[in-house]
Amino acid sequence: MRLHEYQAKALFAACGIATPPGVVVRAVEEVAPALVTLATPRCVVKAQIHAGARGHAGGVRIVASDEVAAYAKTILGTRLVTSQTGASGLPVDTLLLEAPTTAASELYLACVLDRRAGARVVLAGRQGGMGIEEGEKPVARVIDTLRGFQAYEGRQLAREIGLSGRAVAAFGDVVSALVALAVEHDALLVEINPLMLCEDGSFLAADGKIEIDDNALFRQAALEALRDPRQGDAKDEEARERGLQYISLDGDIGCLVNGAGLAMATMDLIAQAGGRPANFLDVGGGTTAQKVAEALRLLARDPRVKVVLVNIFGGIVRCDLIAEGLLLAASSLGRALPIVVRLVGTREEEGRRALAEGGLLGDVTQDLEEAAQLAVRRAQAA
Amino acid sequence: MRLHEYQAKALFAACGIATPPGVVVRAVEEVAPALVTLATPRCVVKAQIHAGARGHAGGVRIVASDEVAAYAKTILGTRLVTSQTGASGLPVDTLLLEAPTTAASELYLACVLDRRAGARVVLAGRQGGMGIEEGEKPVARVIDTLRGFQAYEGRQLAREIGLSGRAVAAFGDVVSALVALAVEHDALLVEINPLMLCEDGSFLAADGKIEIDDNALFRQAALEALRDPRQGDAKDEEARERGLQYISLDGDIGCLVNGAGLAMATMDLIAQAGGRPANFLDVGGGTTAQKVAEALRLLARDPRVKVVLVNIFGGIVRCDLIAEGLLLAASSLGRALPIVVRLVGTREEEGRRALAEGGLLGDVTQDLEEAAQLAVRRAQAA
Amino acid sequence: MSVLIHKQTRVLCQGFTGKQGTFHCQQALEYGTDIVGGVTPGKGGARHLDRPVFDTVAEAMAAVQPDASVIYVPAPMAADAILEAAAAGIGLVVCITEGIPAADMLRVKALLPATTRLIGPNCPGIITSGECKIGIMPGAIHKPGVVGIVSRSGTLTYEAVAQTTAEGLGQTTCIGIGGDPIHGLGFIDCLDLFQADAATRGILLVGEIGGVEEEEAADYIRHHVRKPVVAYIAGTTAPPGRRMGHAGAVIAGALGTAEAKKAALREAGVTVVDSPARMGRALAERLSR
Amino acid sequence: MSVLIHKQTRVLCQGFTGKQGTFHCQQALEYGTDIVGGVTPGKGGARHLDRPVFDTVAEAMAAVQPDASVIYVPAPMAADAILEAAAAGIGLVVCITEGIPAADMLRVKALLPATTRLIGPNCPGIITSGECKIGIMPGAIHKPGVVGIVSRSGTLTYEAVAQTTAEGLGQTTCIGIGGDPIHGLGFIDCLDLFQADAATRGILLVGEIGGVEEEEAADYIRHHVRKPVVAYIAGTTAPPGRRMGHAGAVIAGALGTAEAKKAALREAGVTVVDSPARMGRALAERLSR
Repeated sequence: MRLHEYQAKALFAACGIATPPGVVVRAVEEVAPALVTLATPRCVVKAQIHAGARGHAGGVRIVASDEVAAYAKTILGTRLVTSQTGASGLPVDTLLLEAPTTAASELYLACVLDRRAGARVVLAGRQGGMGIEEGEKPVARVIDTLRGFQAYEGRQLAREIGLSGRAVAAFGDVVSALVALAVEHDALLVEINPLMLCEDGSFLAADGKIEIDDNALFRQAALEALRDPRQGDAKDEEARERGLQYISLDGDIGCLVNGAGLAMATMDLIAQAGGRPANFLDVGGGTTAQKVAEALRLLARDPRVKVVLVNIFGGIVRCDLIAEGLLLAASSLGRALPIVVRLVGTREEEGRRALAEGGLLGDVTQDLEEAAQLAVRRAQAA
Repeated sequence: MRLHEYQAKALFAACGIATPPGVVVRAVEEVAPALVTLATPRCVVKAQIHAGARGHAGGVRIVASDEVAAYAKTILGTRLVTSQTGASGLPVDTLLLEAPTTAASELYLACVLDRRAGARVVLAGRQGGMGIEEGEKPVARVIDTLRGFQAYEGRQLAREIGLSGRAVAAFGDVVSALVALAVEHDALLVEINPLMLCEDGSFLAADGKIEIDDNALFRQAALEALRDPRQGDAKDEEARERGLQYISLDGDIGCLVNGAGLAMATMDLIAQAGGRPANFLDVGGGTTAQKVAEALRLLARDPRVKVVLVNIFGGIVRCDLIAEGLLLAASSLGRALPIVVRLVGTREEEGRRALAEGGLLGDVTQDLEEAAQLAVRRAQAA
Repeated sequence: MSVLIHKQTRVLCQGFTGKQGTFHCQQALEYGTDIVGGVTPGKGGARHLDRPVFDTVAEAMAAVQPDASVIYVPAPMAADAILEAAAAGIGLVVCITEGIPAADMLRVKALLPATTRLIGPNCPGIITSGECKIGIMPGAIHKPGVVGIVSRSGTLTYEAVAQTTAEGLGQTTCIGIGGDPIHGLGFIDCLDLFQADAATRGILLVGEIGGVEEEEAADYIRHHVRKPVVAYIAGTTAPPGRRMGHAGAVIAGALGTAEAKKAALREAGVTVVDSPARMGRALAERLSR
Repeated sequence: MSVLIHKQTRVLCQGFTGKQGTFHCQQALEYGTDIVGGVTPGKGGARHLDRPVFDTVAEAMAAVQPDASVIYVPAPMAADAILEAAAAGIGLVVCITEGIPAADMLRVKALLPATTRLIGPNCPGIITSGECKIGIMPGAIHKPGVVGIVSRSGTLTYEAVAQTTAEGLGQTTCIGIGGDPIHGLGFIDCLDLFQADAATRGILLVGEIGGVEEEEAADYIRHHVRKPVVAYIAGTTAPPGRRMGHAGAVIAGALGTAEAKKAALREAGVTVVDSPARMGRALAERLSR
């Protein structure tokens, strides 16, 4: 689960990492009081969306304070498209207004869960900001899970990236706080970019990105409240609530598959056959007829979907139950939607028989590649 | 720093360890509303003092609810003497009223900082309550500081002390919570005795004792607020605030010493010479004239003190500064108080000369044993 | 021959009396797996599926000496279950549970003794065809044979199994290493086991986007594996930055793409198929050369 | 001869530019200690007491190769300073700081590599008479000689030193192990060092109430120490349950009383004096036998 910049900064501030003075507004009327609080002649207006590269896309702008309200009016309620959002962009419901800050230099700092190291890793770079991609690679330090991160390691990192004077201890404090934040909040990623080094050797987190481990939300109840469902695809969110793994894609062939690997493989096969999947959807290993029905209805509500490809390898899941779920939903989809079904594994005979008897209008096959090809043909024909 | 039972129970409850329903009252008028909340025909009234063995001393009593107010009136504002308080007892300012609970059995559970193991240790015993002293020894499990305490170890402990059924997992949960509490709050000791095993296999912390590491209070700000200075000797508390290490004892010879070891040794010497020290007082290694003066005034305000024995080995501390401090205070003690001074080490000549020139009325010697003997004689003569 | 488990492997189940544990242990028993007992705290002393139930793994260890343990404990307590099994001295722990917090798995990684091998979590388990099934895979599609299968995916593994069965090759052992970013046995561990197993003639590796384990496996194959290897990598069409179901299946920047993995494997002499329908056929061809 | 430190020992100071660090390093330099530099984060590159200042111990290690480090860092950061010194490879760390949280010291204990010896915290330090002074003890009372002194107390150690100097015995090395419950070198470590040191003819052990280290030392002496040992235990008259200044000086139940310690030491052949004024005399008598 991703947090907004303003949410990340609130967590930073709570653990002692300084952030620029800022106020959150969600409506134009909130701008005036916010500016009274900020008391700044010029103001940084930052659109709060779950994607980066906002600067280039006009999502971050410095304007004179008396122009903030007018600017907020133009951007609130719109969708911002950046190089990371996809074509439809993300809704701008919230703005973070900040007093501008000046920095001696901009650094990069992050704590990430590194699968290769099997540990958290601190990344610290002398060149932050938008130059992080091109600049020299950040220094990486693996955190021993049991030993933890020691304060002196933060000061060593400061020296390794060339800091001196007051910035040494100050940077050490920021790193220690960042690591503690990641550990305490089950964050897969905590990033400060840029981390501004001020003239007096202190630091300011000028931007922040936090990604929380979804699997740990059961013990991070306070963070669950920070979820902004509007930043995700509505169908993604609906699927999440129903326990389905769903990701919206750009094509027209709806996929209903059991297992994440098989779901990806199904997308690959559709592409190889010349088609485009509308989604990734994994109904899960221990799925039920009810869940399959809900998944089919979810796909049918997507107007882009011209055909649904059902690809099930029944292992623990019985094919007859899958058939039951499909039949449950197929009668009430509200529109004619071709369905291609590939149903193999446990009780596949019974499943296919049930589909036939239930009168499901669709192609049924046991062959994986043929199923994909059929779906592509149906989509092209539709 | 010790916490009261009701404070310990609040921490227990916050970390998921169940406690009996209870309400704190500090005045008789608070009893009636508390009883409304508790809604119990009989009520356990527990005097909140910083000492154990309250049961035998009448500090814990079960009374009918309509008699609680009358009983509270008799005990609030008194001093309770138990086998652990010393003769003057401790003030009863607070009562914890609880609904009585019944237990299938009473267990013992604690997490202590064990100096020998160099680690925290969990102690779990099948026999808790007042029988803990006589019963079979609790099972001890050393917690590896880096690995931490694993939940399954709590269940193993449950089995080791003979629990079965629902109590196994429930006990494991209590132990894990207890250890987490000790670690999070820098507790040197967290004890639940008795830990009541209920018929349904759940547990209730019927009494609780927590001792916080004074050295860690700088990072336990919330706990510092739980300090009850009235439970300590008033002079102890005053000394603590002035950065002096002071402990009240029963004798009549006031001791003013630098260094904890030497302070204990001074007490030992007084006892060997047939006298009784009125206190332990360590003015510290890096003491100042001001601190010495305050220490002397503190001793002089104790009416039991008939003579003061000053025993200083000047190392980093210069004897002339010690002398200055003594002279600073001696003129304004408000009463004639014999002072025996043993002053050796750095600048001892200058120190003794200053004392002589300053006209401090007292015996000055370099001999450790002679100083103690002189002090005892002066006390006997006073 | 086979790797890690066989007919004589004595299997314990943690989370034995729960719905998942019960169902899959029944299936495993039907397959012929020697399940010797189970653990459910609070139910010690009872019997379940005609096997003894214990409160702790330590007690089970003392009573029934399991060689392996399979874990169906819910995610919040699953890491603790893994550590309990390891502490009791069990040599092979198979964790089926999905949704374990990554931080818990970091701790497991750090605490797991060298004497305990972990498979999973978030995996179908491990099966030696016709001998011992530990996990949730459908037993019926497996046939004793010559292919060693190692996979990050669940159902896609079943495809691989079904195809090698259909080709008449059959399997020695099939290991699902799981889709989580922090997990136990990896591709290299399994390749090493299959290389050393006399009965395994060819290896099928099923990878997916995310991480660099396939690339590392390619490097290992080049230097240490002399048996034919066929691979399929799922997620060629997956968009970057999105988690494709598995917590570990995400392309981060230029890292973890299917193309990079395929290229690395091909360079190491692995036959990489672009279609998941052609894994079995490709291996049959390699083995018939 | 001496133990742990000598004329050639190169000493670093952590918390070098602070008030405590400055004062005691001046004293140590006057005593002849070879202080080679200091560490104060943020002051790297400066000079202090005519010695170089570094931001980190690692940098100091690379530049001036210290053998030992003395720590005057405030209590909240002191444990980190100890670990920094150890991580940089310093073999002897002397922590003077008092008031370190016990939990921090547990972590230090758990993390300290076997290659680093820790003295303290909450101790006066260590001094080899006439050669090297690391800590806050008054140098003037020390005279080169034959007695090894190990003590849990500060000023009481000075008594022991002054008495052995007055008796004409002098000292080889005097080690204050500190008054905290969780600390570095213990009595046994020091007894072992003194037993092995040819120049040390007799040992003076200054203990106090609390814990069982004196009892364990008694057991060790009985089996391993062949030199005369004299001991004094402070706190015979201390009331149980109260912390006597030192965090570690508390009698808990029947554990840690002065009487128990004295009895154990006497049984091990140690001459235990009841008066702190008689430590030097008693050792002189033992040595003249």
